[in-house]
Amino acid sequence: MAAMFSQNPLMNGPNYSFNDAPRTAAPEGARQHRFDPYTDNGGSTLAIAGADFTIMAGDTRLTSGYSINSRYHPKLFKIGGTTADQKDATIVLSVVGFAADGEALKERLDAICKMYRYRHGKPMSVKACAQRLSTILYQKRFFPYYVYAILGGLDEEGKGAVYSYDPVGSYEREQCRAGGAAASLIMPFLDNQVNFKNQYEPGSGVGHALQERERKPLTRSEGEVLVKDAFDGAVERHIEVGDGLQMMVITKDGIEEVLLPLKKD
Amino acid sequence: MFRNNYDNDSVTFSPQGRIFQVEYAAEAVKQGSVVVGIASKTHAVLVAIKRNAEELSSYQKKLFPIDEHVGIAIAGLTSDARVLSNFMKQQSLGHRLTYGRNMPVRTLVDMIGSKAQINTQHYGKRPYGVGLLVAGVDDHGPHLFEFQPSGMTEEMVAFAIGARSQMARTYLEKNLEAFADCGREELIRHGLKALKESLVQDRELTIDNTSVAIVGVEKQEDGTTKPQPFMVYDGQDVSAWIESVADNQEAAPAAAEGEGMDVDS
Amino acid sequence: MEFGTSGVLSEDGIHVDMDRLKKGEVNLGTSIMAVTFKDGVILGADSRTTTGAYIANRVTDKLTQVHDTIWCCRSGSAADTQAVADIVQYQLGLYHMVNGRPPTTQIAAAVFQEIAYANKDRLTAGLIIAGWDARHGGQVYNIPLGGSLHKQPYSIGGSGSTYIYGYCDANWKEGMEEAEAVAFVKEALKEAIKWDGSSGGVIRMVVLTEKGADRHLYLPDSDYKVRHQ
Amino acid sequence: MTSIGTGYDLANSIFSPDGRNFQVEYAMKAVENGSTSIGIRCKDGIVLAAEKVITSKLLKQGANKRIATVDRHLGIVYSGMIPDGRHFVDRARDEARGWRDNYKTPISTKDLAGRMGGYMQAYTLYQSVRPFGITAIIGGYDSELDTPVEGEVGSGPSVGAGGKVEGKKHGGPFLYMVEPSGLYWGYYGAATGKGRQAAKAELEKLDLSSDGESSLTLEQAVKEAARIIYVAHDDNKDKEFELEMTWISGADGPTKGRHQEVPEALRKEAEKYAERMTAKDIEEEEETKEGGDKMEE
Amino acid sequence: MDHRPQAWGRPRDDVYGAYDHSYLQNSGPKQATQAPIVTGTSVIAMKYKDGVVMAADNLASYGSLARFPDVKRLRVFLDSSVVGFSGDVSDMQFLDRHLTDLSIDEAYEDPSCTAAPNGKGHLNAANLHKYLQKLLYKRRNDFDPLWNQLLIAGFDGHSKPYLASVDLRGTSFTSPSLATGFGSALAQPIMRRYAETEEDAAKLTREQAVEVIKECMKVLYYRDARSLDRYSIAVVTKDGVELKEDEQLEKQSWAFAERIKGYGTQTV
Repeated sequence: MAAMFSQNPLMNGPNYSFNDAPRTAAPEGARQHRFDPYTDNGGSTLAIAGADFTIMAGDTRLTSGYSINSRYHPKLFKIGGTTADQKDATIVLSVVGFAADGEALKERLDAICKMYRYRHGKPMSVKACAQRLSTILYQKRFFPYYVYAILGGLDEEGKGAVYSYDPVGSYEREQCRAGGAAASLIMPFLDNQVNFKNQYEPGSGVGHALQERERKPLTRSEGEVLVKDAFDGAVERHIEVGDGLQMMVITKDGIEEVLLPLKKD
Repeated sequence: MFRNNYDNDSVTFSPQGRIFQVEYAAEAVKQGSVVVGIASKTHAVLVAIKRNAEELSSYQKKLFPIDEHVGIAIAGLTSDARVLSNFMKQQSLGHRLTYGRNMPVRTLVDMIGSKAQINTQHYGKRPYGVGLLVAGVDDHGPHLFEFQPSGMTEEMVAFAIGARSQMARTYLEKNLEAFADCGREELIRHGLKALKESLVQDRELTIDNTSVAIVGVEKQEDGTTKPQPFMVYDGQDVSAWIESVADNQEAAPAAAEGEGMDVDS
Repeated sequence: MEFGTSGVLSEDGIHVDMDRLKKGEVNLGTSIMAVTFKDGVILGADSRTTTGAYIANRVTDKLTQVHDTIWCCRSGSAADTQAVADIVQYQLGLYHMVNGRPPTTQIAAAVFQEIAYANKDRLTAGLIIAGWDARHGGQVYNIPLGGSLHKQPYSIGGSGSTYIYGYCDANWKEGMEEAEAVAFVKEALKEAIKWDGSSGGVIRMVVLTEKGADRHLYLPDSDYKVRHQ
Repeated sequence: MTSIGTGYDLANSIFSPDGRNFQVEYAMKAVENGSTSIGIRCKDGIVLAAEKVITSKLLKQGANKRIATVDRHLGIVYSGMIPDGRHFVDRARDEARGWRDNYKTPISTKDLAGRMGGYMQAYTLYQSVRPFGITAIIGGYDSELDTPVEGEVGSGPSVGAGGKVEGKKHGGPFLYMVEPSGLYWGYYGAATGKGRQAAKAELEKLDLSSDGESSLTLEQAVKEAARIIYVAHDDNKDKEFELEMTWISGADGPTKGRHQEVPEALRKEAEKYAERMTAKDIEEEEETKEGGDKMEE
Repeated sequence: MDHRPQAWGRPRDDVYGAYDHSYLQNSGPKQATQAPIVTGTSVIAMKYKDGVVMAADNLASYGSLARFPDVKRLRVFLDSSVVGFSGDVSDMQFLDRHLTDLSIDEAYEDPSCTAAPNGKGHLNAANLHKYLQKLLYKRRNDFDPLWNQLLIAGFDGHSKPYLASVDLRGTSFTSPSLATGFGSALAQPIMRRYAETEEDAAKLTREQAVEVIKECMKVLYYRDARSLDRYSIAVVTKDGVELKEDEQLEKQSWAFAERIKGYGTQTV
């Protein structure tokens, strides 16, 4: 399962989900199953929490190895609406990694949200949903959903909320998060552009005199531009990302969805 | 203690080939307050009278959503209804997950029919003491089913079960021809008028004791149809409908629809 | 795709039969076949059983009856195929009793296949089922490793069969007379025995027709010319 | 019913001193109160027909089917307690599925009838259950063609299998009726429910068992089935009814070996025929009795 | 990438290194996983404006042996959908029987359903795909996979042409054109030339689509060592399924071999 956690960019360059390292025989004594239940279907996701909105995004390419299986396979799913078309949903789940697990995870979470609504007569809060998602993932600790999930919505105060997960259920609320194949390409960019890491006031001095640039929450339009830029960059440098950019913006008025083109090469 | 020797349990036939326990269970349905259902070409409605145990207590709910395309009205033992309702919810959710479609209403109804039949053929079990009206839409359009404790399920154009429901049925029979082409609002009014027929003297429909539910199909722009999710309305939401069928209002809406109905005279 | 390293061809899967055997297991490194002809079917087989290079039995009978006129040819693990044939024989007998009519070849093939498929990870069994019944005449079914089911006009199997694919394809004719079909089976098996080290010994045949099951036996020391049974 | 009340009829699986199981007999009563069902086996197929008495004007017309498909080639119609019938059909479907799983070929009508007879019988054996309140008619067309092993690939010789025994007919239409006791027989024409006596009398007039010219064809059988239901309904005239009919032909017939509803056009035609024939009968009857009083609708 | 079914579901050599086959000789208790043995190669399909065209050759291989040259790998479901199977043949037969059961379930609902293809209320291709995805994903969770990749063609709930794939791990996706196995490398680029997007596919006529599919089958026959020149082709339209199961590849190009002499400088 080495490939599963190969999020380390130092290890193998631009972080393909498969590595191009020279082939070596399996180590002596290592036992392997003949059937590998996992595969990596590539792709990348990203989420940014704003003051009163959350932007979720993902590319729409689905790969296996060097083959593009599909140019339109969404990674973003509305969760917990009353109907199958999720018209009144307020939560979005993005999944990237092994697509079949992602699909199963989505359906399970959605079914749980629907049962919650049936039993309690009200929709689940993002916070509750986030905790439940963690439990779902951890319950399969020893045969994990190979999925990097990000859950987005608005919290009780109406603020943007983004929760990110590892495949076995560790989770955290964050300002922004990139997941999947190009996470290592996008995350530093977000650190710089969303959290203003390594940005200083020009001319404020050197050394300790340097002043950090004041942190301001992004506006929605700034966020949207940032997302598109992030993916344009990722597409350029990662073969498993491309084709289309699916973006969902969650506000108090509901969820808006847009589909933008990305390079198809 | 017993009326005769053949009514102790549901596994004994009387010499006439009747099973008294099942017939007694059907009596339990008549103890429940009245519910009415009607189906047209585009919609199915359920309307119900809710009861409260005493002046200050809350009203017992009568209409329950099952899935986005199905809901039920109950008359009889509420706790038995809950068992069936949960079962139906699970089945239709499972069907949606497995096939990605609305469960055909008849399939769903047949399942509770089979479930109920078992209880009428085995010692130690008792028949369900509840009757249901199941309203739903599927690829064949809107449907209304009646479910009886015997396990009998039949598709109806319109029906009423519960206390004094015969009067409502008489109303429905009289207006049978009109239902097929009714729109949503008209159908609800017919339902409420039927309901009024079954009211005890000096009782009235109020926003506290009346529930309305509706499910339907909409024509889409591309010519296909789309289900209008099952929705239950209570309280203030039903006041306009109640007013529209109030005795003194009778003339006005009828005239507006250009349809002379002289049923309540 | 390498199934093993001991085969002659590196990428074939034909030698699966041998490589999948468990240690010390008795192997029917075999030549078996069954053909349809004008009046029914004929099953044929060599008689060699090996453990490694040692011939454990030189007069094996690899043709097994599972019902009156439904037989099978076994290849792969002797133990596995015998166990499967025993189960099927029991089931078909039961079928006959319970339903008051003999099973058809299809029923036999279906029962065989279910066992082969459901236990595919534990069995090394390559089977050819051939039978005659009044309704469907003579029929041949092949169940290779993995438990798929193939209806065929004629079928060959076992390690020796790899050497006679060409011979059989070139010389096969539909609707042969019995003598002609017997000769076809004999010649094909002779070639297989000649080229395959794991096949050898006598040639056995069973002819299934309306008249029932008729056994043939041909011996190597008379060059398989004389029928001894 | 001399022993009613002597106590031997209070539980299932108990014999009375004269060797009767009263609960089974009472179950038969439930059947006899039910609306009429019939089945016809003619030379090239099966027709099943049911009289559905309209108990309420509010029932949706044509929506509540009484005849069920059990497997592609098998249908069941029943009289008596409808929910019991549904359960019976569910079980029949399980049996047919189980056979397919085991033998990878469709179950024959006879085998299904045998298994369902056994199932019904089991419900007469224990005090913890009651017998079925239905009598079921099972109709099927066992394929006359070679039946492949389901899912098989490949084919035999192109000239066909050698050594078939010539001149033998295989498969064909079959009809069985199973009673609450578990008893079942094969029939050319079967009837149960309230109007069974009249229906049986009519069925006996049909030529079903010969192979000759005069024997009924499938289409004729559809019409006769409709007529018989109309005749059988006669005793119950005050109530309206709906006619439901299904049929099964051989592989070269109109249903291609499958159990299907009789097409609407043919059913309408059959109903017209039935109306005409019954009206004529009644006219004749009434003419003789009362001297030509016209029927009024 | 190694596209043969034998390699499906295996740990990828480029991730884990080559597989050590000595483990195959293990004896012992039930090993829930197995390997494909009798296999079918690529299935290819593409949408066009009124439906979907699908094709697969008629070969079942046993390793490199062309063992069964008359195995039909396209199956019709309820007269309205087609399922194409690549991978293990025994699992294909299991699924085929399962589909039969499913179609009988559908006939329960109303006895006339078998008479009307595309009848309302019956499982369409999209429903069927969803179901098969669930089935294959469940089997992968049980470590007992059905060693197939399937293509499912037909129509969705909006009566639009539908084409989707599901494999032994339950991974499923849809695209205007799809191919399994070797086809994903050899045929998909050709099909994408004509149906890159849904809009492109919606402009293709049936004749064009059939032509492209036949061209792809030819390329696959040239370059896939586990292929055969006899194949099945199905066209799904609103009126039902037209399936031809014993087609011969036509218009092959071999004559240029005459001009190839030696491997370098040789000219005679």
